[in-house]
Amino acid sequence: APIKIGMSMPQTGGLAGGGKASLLGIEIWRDDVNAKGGLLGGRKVELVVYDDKSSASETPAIYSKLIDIDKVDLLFAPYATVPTAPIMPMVKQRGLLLIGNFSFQVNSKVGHDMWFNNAPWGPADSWATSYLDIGQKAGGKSMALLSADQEFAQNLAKTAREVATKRNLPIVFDQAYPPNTVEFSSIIRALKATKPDIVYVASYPPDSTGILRAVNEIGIGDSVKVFGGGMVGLQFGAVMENMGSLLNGVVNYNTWLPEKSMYFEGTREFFDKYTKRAVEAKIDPLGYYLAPFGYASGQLTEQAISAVGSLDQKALAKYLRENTHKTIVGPIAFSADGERKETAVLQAQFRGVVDKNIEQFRSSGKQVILFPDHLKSGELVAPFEAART
Amino acid sequence: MSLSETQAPLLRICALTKRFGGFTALHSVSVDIRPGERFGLIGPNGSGKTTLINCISGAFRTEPGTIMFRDEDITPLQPHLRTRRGIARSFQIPRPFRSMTVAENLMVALDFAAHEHVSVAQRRDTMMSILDQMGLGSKANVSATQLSQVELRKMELARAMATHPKLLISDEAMAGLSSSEVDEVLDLLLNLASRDITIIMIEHIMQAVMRFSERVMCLDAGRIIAIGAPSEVMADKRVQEAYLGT
Amino acid sequence: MALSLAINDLDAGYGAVKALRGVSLHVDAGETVALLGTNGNGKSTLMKCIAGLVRPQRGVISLTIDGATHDLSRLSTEEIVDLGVAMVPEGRRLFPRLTVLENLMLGAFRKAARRNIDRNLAVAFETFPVLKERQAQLAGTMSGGQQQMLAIARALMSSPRLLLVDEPSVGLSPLLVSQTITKIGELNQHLGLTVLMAEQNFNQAIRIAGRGYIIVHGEIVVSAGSVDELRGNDIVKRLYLSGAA
Amino acid sequence: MFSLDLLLDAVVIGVLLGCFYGAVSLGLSVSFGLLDVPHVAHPAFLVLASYAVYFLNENYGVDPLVAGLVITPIFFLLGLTAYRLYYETFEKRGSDAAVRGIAFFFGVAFIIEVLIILQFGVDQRSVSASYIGKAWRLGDIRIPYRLLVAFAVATVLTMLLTLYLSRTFMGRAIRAVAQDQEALRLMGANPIKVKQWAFGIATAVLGISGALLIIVSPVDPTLDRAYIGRTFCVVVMAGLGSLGGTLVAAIILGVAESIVLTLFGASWAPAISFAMLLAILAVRPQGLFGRRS
Amino acid sequence: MKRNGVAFWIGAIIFLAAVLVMTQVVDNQYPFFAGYVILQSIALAVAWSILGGYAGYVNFGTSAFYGVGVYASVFMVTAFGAPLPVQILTGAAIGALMGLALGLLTLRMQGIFFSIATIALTIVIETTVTNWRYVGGAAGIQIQRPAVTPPFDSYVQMLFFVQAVLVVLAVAISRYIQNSWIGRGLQALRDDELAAECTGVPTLRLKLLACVISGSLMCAVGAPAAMYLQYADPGSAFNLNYSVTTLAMSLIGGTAHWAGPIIGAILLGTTQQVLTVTISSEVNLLVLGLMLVLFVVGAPEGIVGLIKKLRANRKEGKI
Ligand SMILES: Nc1ncnc2c1ncn2[C@@H]1O[C@H](COP(=O)(O)OP(=O)(O)OP(=O)(O)O)[C@@H](O)[C@H]1O
Ligand SMILES: Nc1ncnc2c1ncn2[C@@H]1O[C@H](COP(=O)(O)OP(=O)(O)OP(=O)(O)O)[C@@H](O)[C@H]1O
Ligand SMILES: CC(C)C[C@H](N)C(=O)O
Ligand SMILES: [Mg+2]
Ligand SMILES: [Mg+2]
Repeated sequence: APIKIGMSMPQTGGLAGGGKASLLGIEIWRDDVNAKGGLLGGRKVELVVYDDKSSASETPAIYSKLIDIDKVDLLFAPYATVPTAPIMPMVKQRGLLLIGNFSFQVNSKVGHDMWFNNAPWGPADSWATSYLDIGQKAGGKSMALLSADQEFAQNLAKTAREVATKRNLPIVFDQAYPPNTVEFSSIIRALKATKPDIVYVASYPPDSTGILRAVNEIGIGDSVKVFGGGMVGLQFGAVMENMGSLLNGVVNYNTWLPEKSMYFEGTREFFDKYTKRAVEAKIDPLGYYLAPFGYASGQLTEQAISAVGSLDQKALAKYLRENTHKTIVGPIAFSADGERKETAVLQAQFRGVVDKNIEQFRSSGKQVILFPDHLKSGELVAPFEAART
Repeated sequence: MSLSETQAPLLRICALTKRFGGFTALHSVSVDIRPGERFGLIGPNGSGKTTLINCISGAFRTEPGTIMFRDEDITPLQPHLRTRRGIARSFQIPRPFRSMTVAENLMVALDFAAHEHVSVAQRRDTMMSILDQMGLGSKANVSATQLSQVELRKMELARAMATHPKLLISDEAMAGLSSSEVDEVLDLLLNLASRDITIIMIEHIMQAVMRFSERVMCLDAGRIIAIGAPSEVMADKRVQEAYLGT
Repeated sequence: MALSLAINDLDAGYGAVKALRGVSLHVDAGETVALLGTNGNGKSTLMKCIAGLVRPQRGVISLTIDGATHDLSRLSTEEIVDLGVAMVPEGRRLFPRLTVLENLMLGAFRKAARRNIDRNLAVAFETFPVLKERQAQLAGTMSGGQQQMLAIARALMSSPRLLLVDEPSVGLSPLLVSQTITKIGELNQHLGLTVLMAEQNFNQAIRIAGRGYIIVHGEIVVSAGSVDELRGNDIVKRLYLSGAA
Repeated sequence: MFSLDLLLDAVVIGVLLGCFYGAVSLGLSVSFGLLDVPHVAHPAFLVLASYAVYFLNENYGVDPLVAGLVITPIFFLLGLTAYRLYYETFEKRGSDAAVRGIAFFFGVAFIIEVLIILQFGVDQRSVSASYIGKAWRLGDIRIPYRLLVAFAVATVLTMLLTLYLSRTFMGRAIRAVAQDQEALRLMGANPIKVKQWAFGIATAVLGISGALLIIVSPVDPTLDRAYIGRTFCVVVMAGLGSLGGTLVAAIILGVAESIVLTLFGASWAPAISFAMLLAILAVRPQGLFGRRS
Repeated sequence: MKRNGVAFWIGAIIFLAAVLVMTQVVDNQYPFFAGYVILQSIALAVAWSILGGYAGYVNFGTSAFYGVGVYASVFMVTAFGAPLPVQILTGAAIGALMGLALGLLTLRMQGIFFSIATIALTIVIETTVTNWRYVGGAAGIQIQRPAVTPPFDSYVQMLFFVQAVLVVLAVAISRYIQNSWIGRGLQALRDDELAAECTGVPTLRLKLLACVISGSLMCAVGAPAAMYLQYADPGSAFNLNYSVTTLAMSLIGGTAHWAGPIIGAILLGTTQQVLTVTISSEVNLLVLGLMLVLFVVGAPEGIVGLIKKLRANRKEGKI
């Protein structure tokens, strides 16, 4: 019998873009494993995937179906926090292993000890810490915070506030803009008027574009040393291609980039396969952001199953917790809460990007990694205005 | 007559004014209607007759002016409360409940405005007798959308009657009827009046107004230009000029 | 400038309801013909058949204009209107949220009428001065009688050659009834307009009508060749001349 | 945080943003405001137009505005067909058309969404043009060219449509058709053809509106949902069928939104502007420029 | 009428008994998870059509009521650790107040203006909740379930039963309204409000009544969802989908009869549940879209109307 892995994945609605890319990563892993002859002595891996429409209200029923009807052997979480949150209590209550998929701090309240997130987040505040480090090193003395009024961005904003307070960094501007905001000119103008040194933006895909455009049109002022931080969307091929040179200078978080330091065993092969299949499936042709981590989810499982030699959930969890795992996104080790022991979130600066060319992003140097130190591939160019040309 | 003159009025309209934007449709109209009276209301087109009815029935809010009904100030009351107090009206341009049959149209009135509690069967009887009187008996179970214009107007009147009014206002219910039909409806109204129902009748059909009314009032451009016995009003020069054209 | 209407053995109705049975009548060029009958007998249905708003189940409605004959029962309302037929429908059927003037302008929609807008508008305003005063008022807020005037004026805006009028006097004050009837008579005389008029106000109707039909339960029961013949008819006496005659 | 400068800036941007809202609502002002077709798929057509513009821009480098003009005739035909379909399958049968129509058009909107996804995928798309990403300096104020384009398009479109609807016979027929179809027949106009024509125009306008949408901000297949509230509110606030009113209402909405974004808590912007709509409707239930009978 | 009433209540009791038995004998959890969602749809559709069907006031704000129900529970749990019945009652009470506010809107607005006002109201409320940090704000909030009350052995089974009770309640109310003077009054005011007033129908009071009942039911239906999901975020709680599908369910079923929304909700709700775990891709949405179009076109009076017509045809054929 095959080994069934069940999950829901947003394939329609706001999170569909990420969901589809992530799923493709997982599917590539499945095909690789099966090509190698499967697991546990020849059992093929089969995925059972349902669309959760990017909504929290769909996932409880879906996971109940996966567990009680489909009787899957293992569970993966859907991409992102919102659909994942409602199933956390359920898997905890039933004592099931769950491989997380880019959700943010969903386990902090639930405290499930069989949860392992594939995302490189690490401790909750590491993200803000690394960005503010960069900003302060560049001479930043004040911070402006612009965030989307949505789940994930608000979590980022919260940690940023905490870190700033701890460091006595004054927050001169702090606004949450509503979803579906069309025009950012007014907000950027107001932000600019506060003359901040560091601008931390926690935004969602459509807004990231709008914000960058407005920054380009309205200007952001010479005071700004660094701009960016938590802009979701600037990792997606379609967005990057379209923004083109507007991206230059922005320092933003990332998960994987085609810099030398980021290639591990299997990484290159993975992207070869991905690129081919993504075009057919009309999803993100680059797929740096989520797809390799989907693959890594599979690798984690694969290694745990091979080591334990069974599908015993407790044993698998124990193995995952206690070991460091080799994946195409680098070695992964988990801390007690199921997040990465150390953050592997990159902060990278866009450089020398030209318009209308998606292929340019495949070469190194377009996004120079500034953090973490062991992956660093260049130095920050500041102030922001200077880095733009 | 002398008796009714000393009686307190059933309806007292006091200095009623109604404006639409800059246009004044009624200029400080005052009039008393006595209990049991048959009151004819005439006036050229656009003189404010329907507007006055709308103010009495509560469809329009009046700005200055008060309306007293049986010694109660009903000016602040909503239309349905006025209906329950006993004021019923028909609409000049018919407003049936389109999703209902003719019978159901009347049932609404019986359900909501009828004063005493009666059984469903009794209500059905009342309804059928009203419909028969109006010559709509055969149309009871027909959808209101299938009536001809005149039938619709008859249904308007029937529905108003079904509310058991003390004051019935008929807004051109006879328009478009042949004179024999006019006579039928007139008999009906006279019959109602004989049962102590006060009736205000708006009509342009002079024969009907003359036959029906004890008193006639003529409006012109929102002002009362004549009021009194039918023959007096008809003889009034201003009425002849503005209205009759003779 | 010859126009005549001939209806032959017409049946019409609404679903199960039969409203017209074997109706035949004719209106010759320049005539004014009255259609009498108490309510619910099918006058409006007949008018609607001529205007193409109701499809007859059987029979022919032929309109002959300048020698050419058209079977109206096969044409759509738009085509019929284009031939120069205008109707004042019962219940006015105005466009309540358009102004008086906009309603009138719509009356001139048909191509042949667009040239004569100024002239027709002048006629309309002269006939019903209140319309001129209230040009900018929304039609739906006009009084009942004012709306009736607007409906008549609107029909005239299309420079019709055959005018179908369904109870023009409904809701008009006595003064206006006679003015309106007179006006229709004038149009008939001066413009050679052919008129078919359903009207309950018998005394007014015969002021301008040359002859008339009486319709009872969907059938033409009397076809009177002259006004006197109409007056002398028993049915007419019973229906229209009782009491107040 | 308050300064006169910022306020002025917010007002200017707000007016322009309002023009943009007006432009994307214009078609609806015709199809819904005048024809009484409860066209909740209007924003879906809008997004479809954006994707069409994107397609032309991406593959043939056509300027988005030009692309918008190019697809206008196609959208006109699309409108004709869409109305025909709506009429044949639906309107012809009468029966409380408004409510059912809403369900019908939601269905249509979903179908369009899926078709876009199947063709273009779920990623967001945008276009490039020389005027996107640049701003015009006016003293201290900088105005993005994108918004100026929106301003120009909105005013020109509104003017043309208003003229068309008030000065031509067809235009007047379009304004009358929803009020009494049979009476319109008696004027010699075929109400179905009038409606179809009007729907064609309403949809054709969407061609250009769609271009504006993708010029102003990137689009994704489900963006239409965000615009249902906005466009319908603009049309209703204006008073059904008043095109000039649509523009004014949209500008009021835009300015309110912009001022709140700039000077107060940005996250309160939607609440404020829609609360304002409620307030306006409470005072004038027929909308700002609505006719009431 | 009387006999019908007895039959209805016997049916309702059998239904509740069956649900209860099901929670006791069925071990598999999935039927309860999926069933809960379907029952929720039924209750929402029935509640919606009290105002939208009988009175003809099309409320686009189902999601607002549902969402407020969810957040009423979230608040009661966060602030007082309130038990489920209290959550539901709070939801119902707040829903009644919201319904009252909505009813006041009908004072001034009719037809489509009213519908648009409900959209505006939804956005205002959602924005307010989004800015209300105490219940998690935009970031959402996770909630802990308390222990389950016997005789149920899982919380979702209990919620399933509770939702079934709400369905019966909603249907009973809706049915009562349809068959009483309230129903006739609502129908009259739907046709012509002024004429109804002048015929003695207290339109405002009836509208308020319909709004309050409909609103309070919709909020009550939303309330247990907080415990069902153990998580709430404004985006999901105020999802436009609730408004659209509720409307669609009522129309597909038919609004003229109380059974219409039930049939529509069962049909559409079940289809959606099945699609979610079968086709499960954007094609899912396509099917929903096609269903909407086809049903609205093919059964203009809803399924109930279709059945009526078929029956009438059969009768005619026989005679
Ligand atoms: N809502 C409104 N807005 C503007 N003017 C109005 C409105 N309603 C009525 N009017 C005007 O008020 C005047 C009085 O109208 P009303 O309907 O009372 O006349 P009426 O005496 O009933 O006439 P008729 O005999 O023709 O029915 C008319 O000139 C009419 O145009
Ligand atoms: N749309 C309809 N559907 C069904 N029956 C109708 C419809 N319109 C009219 N009828 C019926 O057809 C018959 C003839 O109606 P019609 O309107 O032609 O009468 P009429 O002579 O014009 O009467 P009136 O004097 O009332 O205007 C009436 O019995 C009427 O009830
Ligand atoms: C956009 C991504 C970073 C997703 C995010 N982690 C979320 O949970 O919503
Ligand atoms: Mg009047
Ligand atoms: Mg008639």
